[in-house]
Amino acid sequence: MDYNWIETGLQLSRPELLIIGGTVAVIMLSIFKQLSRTFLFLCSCAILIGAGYITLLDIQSYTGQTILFKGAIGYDKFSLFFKMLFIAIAFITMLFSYPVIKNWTSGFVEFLSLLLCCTLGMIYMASSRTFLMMFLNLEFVSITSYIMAGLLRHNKKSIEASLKYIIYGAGSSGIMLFGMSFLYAITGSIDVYTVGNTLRHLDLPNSFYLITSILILAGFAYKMAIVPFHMWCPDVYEGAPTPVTAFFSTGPKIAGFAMMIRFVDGVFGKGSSPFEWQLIFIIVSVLSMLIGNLTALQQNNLKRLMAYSGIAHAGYMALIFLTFTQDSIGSLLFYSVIYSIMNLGAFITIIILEKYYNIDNIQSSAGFAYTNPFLAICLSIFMFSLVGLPPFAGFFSKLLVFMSVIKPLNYLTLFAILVAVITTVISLFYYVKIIGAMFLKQGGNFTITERVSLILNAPMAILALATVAIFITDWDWLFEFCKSCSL
Amino acid sequence: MSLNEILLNIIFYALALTGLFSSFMVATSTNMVRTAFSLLGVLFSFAGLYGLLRADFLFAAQILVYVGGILVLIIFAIMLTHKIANVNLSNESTSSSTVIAVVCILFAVLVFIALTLPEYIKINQRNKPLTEMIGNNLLSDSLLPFEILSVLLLACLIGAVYLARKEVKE
Amino acid sequence: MLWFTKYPVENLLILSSAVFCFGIYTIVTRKNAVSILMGVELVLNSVNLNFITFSQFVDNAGISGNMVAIFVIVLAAAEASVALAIILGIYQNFGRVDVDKLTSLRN
Amino acid sequence: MKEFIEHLYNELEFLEGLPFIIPFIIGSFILAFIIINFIAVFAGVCTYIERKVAARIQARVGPYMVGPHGILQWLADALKLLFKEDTVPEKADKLLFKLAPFIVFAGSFACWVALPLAPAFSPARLNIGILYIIAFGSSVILGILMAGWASSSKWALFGAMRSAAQIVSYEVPTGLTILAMLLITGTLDMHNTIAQINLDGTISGGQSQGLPFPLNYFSTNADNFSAGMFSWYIFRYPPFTFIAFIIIYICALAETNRVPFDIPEAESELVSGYHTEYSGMRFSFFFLSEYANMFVFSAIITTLFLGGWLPPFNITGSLLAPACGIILYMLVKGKTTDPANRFIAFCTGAGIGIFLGVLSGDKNYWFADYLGIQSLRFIEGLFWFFTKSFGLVILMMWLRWTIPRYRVDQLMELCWKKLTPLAFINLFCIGILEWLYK
Repeated sequence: MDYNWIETGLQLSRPELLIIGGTVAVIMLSIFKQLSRTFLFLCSCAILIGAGYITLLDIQSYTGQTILFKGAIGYDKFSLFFKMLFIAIAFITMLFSYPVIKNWTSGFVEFLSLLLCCTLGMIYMASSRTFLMMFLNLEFVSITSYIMAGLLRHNKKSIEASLKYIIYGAGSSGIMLFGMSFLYAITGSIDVYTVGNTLRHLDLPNSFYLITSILILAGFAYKMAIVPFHMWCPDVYEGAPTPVTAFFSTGPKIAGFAMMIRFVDGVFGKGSSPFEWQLIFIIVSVLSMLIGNLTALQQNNLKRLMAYSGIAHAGYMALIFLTFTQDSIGSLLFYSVIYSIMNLGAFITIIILEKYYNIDNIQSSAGFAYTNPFLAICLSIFMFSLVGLPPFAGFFSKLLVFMSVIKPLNYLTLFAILVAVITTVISLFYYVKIIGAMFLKQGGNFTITERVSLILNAPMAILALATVAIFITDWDWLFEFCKSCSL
Repeated sequence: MSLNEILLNIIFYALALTGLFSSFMVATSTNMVRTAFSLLGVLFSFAGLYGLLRADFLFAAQILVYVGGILVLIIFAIMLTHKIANVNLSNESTSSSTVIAVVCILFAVLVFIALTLPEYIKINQRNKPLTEMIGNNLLSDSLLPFEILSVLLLACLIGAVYLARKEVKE
Repeated sequence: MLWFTKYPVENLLILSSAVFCFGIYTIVTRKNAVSILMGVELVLNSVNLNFITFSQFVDNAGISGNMVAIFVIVLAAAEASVALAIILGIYQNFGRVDVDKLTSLRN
Repeated sequence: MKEFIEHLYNELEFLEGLPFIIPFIIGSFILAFIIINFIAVFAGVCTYIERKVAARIQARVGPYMVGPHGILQWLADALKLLFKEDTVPEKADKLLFKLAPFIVFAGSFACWVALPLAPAFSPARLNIGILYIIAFGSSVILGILMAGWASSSKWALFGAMRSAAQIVSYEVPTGLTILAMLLITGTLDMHNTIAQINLDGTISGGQSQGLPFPLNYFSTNADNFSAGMFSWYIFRYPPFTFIAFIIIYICALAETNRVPFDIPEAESELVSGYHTEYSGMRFSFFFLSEYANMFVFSAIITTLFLGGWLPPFNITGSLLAPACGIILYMLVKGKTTDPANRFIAFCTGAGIGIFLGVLSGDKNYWFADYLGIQSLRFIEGLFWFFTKSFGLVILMMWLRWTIPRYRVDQLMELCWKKLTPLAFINLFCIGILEWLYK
């Protein structure tokens, strides 16, 4: 028997091995009562830093494509890019969640270990090549997410969010598998690229594509929070512990997109997705943009608002599946980097507001800017960037996606872009509503019990700075890099 | 058609009808416990179908994991989340004609697929038990999923224990 | 002819579709969280039946369908254990497990 | 089973022209009928033996009136159960209440199908044999839960929940131990587990060779059937396989709800557990399934550890040993009333028989010509299989009257804190040994 493939696979998946080993080590170490929480936290951070460092080395040197573990995962720049991104997201989340979770009576170690596990699942989501791996890792991320949403198990909201999440999640992943079984029936393979190659030689009725696509999209759309499967989103975002919400709004969502890209690339190929598939995507993304933005207008709760904003952003991101060229994939990668920066930043501000000032909705934040101007300025930077206004990074990310979509100009893409621009204008209202409440209104006085922790302030400032800096300095290299990483 | 095939057909239809009826009961029964034990019928009949399809390992796994594991868990959950003095636990549902219509349309669409699909696939029944091949596959093609699954189960274990346990008094 | 065919692929597919629809119906209409979980199990079972059918009947399909089915079974068990833990948590907090009675998250 | 019927089908002339499926179905029904009746008789005899064993241990006489030495007592009990009124509690869920005993019985009855009762004969030779048995064994819980719930009685409900929790928990160490043994046997097929043992104690089929353990002092025959007891799997990796045997035996006690793990039906707390509300025929089904389960577990242990149908000594020894034992027992019987002395006498006789068997070292079955080798082996295999399994069952009865009952928390602690880690370590060690000596 030839076992070289295992050796090669293990050599190229050192970050994953580090994360697995680290998770087990953190769980083991937590048995010893005399070890402080800070120590465990530092261990987890060290694991992520180590994994990130190895990935960084790999990503610089590696070009080309390898298939590891008998076709289970693809090892290429695309998967390395997402590996890096997810490790970064997990690291930032872990960093700013520490001030919140260190005071929990229970669930500290669970949070750390589940976050690490979830990161592992996301990494594998972005590199899976078979239906089996896709479903497995989707479930991996989902199951860890369910638990993380319910970590505050004596809090009614938290546990309720967890239940709603698992009901939607379990149902939609089952539906997805049902669709995949039809593709398997036609092609006799579970490898997406083999499936695609076989499908191209067959002359199947369009109705088959339509039905199968709708079924499969259920699972992906639920993870990406696009419209027909977005119902869990506001409730889970509101109920889950805020650091966890921050993580949900970036990590698993982007992982869903990464998996979707590989799936579409495998089954339909670049630039040639069938008309039905385009039609489905134009419907769901337009609906996402409309529903996300319009519902967000009526929201008062900050986390709910961010949930709807996230749905709208998923709609913008899903636009790229209309054309699905190398450019549009690159622009999606760029979008996901910028989106993570802005969203994580915005959630840090929400955490500070919640933890130190006890503010969780727009009304009660009236006049807050005079108490903590630094935070208010950071928040407005993130908000403006989320709208996509010029001096901030969000502008470019949106612009690039729109540009890459509009290239083969036809009435479909034109319609989609039109809706996207209009809803972007609409979104200005609710983002500005927050900023307006903080700066323009008079409000009560906000008392603070302790100084805002540096571990919250510093990442917030850095992310805000990054949002501005990417616009001002030469951002081309980042986009070029993203493009080189696209499939 | 030989006697052997007739026998297989009879078994198949008996199992299929049992599964159909039981799943109908799961969807509509108004008694919580009856619902759970209807699920038992579905699981057993499906296990039988797997056996008929020569997926013998799946047959055992279905009974072992689903019947011996999941269903017992479900029944425990029912018992732990109700006042169990009453045998006739009601199991309400909010059915509306819209839902029924949508599900019927879904069913029609799926039946359409089921009837057209076999035209596009080459049908050729394999009559070999697969247990050994499954074992080999778990160490070659499915090695990575298998290992990931173990990490997933670890995460599940941590999470489920954390969520379900009683608070430890210190 | 559907009755007494030599290869009842269609029949198996129709059966799995029916069970799938019952599962979806259960998930959508049931109030009790445990019942909803049973609906999920129905859906996963129908998926399994599909995969195994194709794995056995479709030429050159290999045994990957069986592998998927095995993983689905294990994942269903994992998911069920987490779901039931969450349901217990719901019971401790709300005193009941009806989904329509959970109203702490409403705008 | 299938081979057996195929053989008959080829031999018997009047079956010619009939499709094979018909004798196959008829044969299956006959076999099922035989096994069901066997379980019934077995359970009946077991109750008698259990009462006698209990009486002996407590220095009583036990059932004495019906038949010589009360030997027909079990028949009277069975008749009584048959004619008793079949009551259903008013508040019970009628359908489930009536269904439950049958599910429990079907679960334990289904396990018998895969047992390798004799060489070249098990009712159905399944390639997933042991997995099948574990699977159906675990489905008994559903019937128990059903019974407990449908009875609408708190005793029954608590008993059922305790029972289910206990069985589910003890499945973990059982499964791990069976897994460890599967590492050695390398097959799920129960029949093949035994059939693949070679004369020199190795396992054929490219499987592991085992430790260079001094094997087979007792056998010189070039036949699997006289491989001798040191070829059994329990002697494969001495300390670890012994530990595995002990773990799985404890688990078998717990999974069949026997004392010391009979908390589901602890009389002083729960009246009689999940079958409190049952009477008459339905009660007897629970009863039957309990004894059937005991036997199934003993049979699994016999197959995995004690060499199934293989005799412990070579052919002469295996026949001489019990013969000499019985002769010496008869001789001593008149002289002493102490059962311990009689037992010692029997053992001594058996030892002499073994010695003679070893001395003779025969290469021939000296009366094989009369009976035909196949049928002789069949009968002998059947005899040894049932002797071993029955011995384990009697050991269970013995334990019942010597060990006090565990508490619920002690029971769970034993399972999760002691047996499970031990089974894990055991699995690990056996795995390493298997890897080293492959």
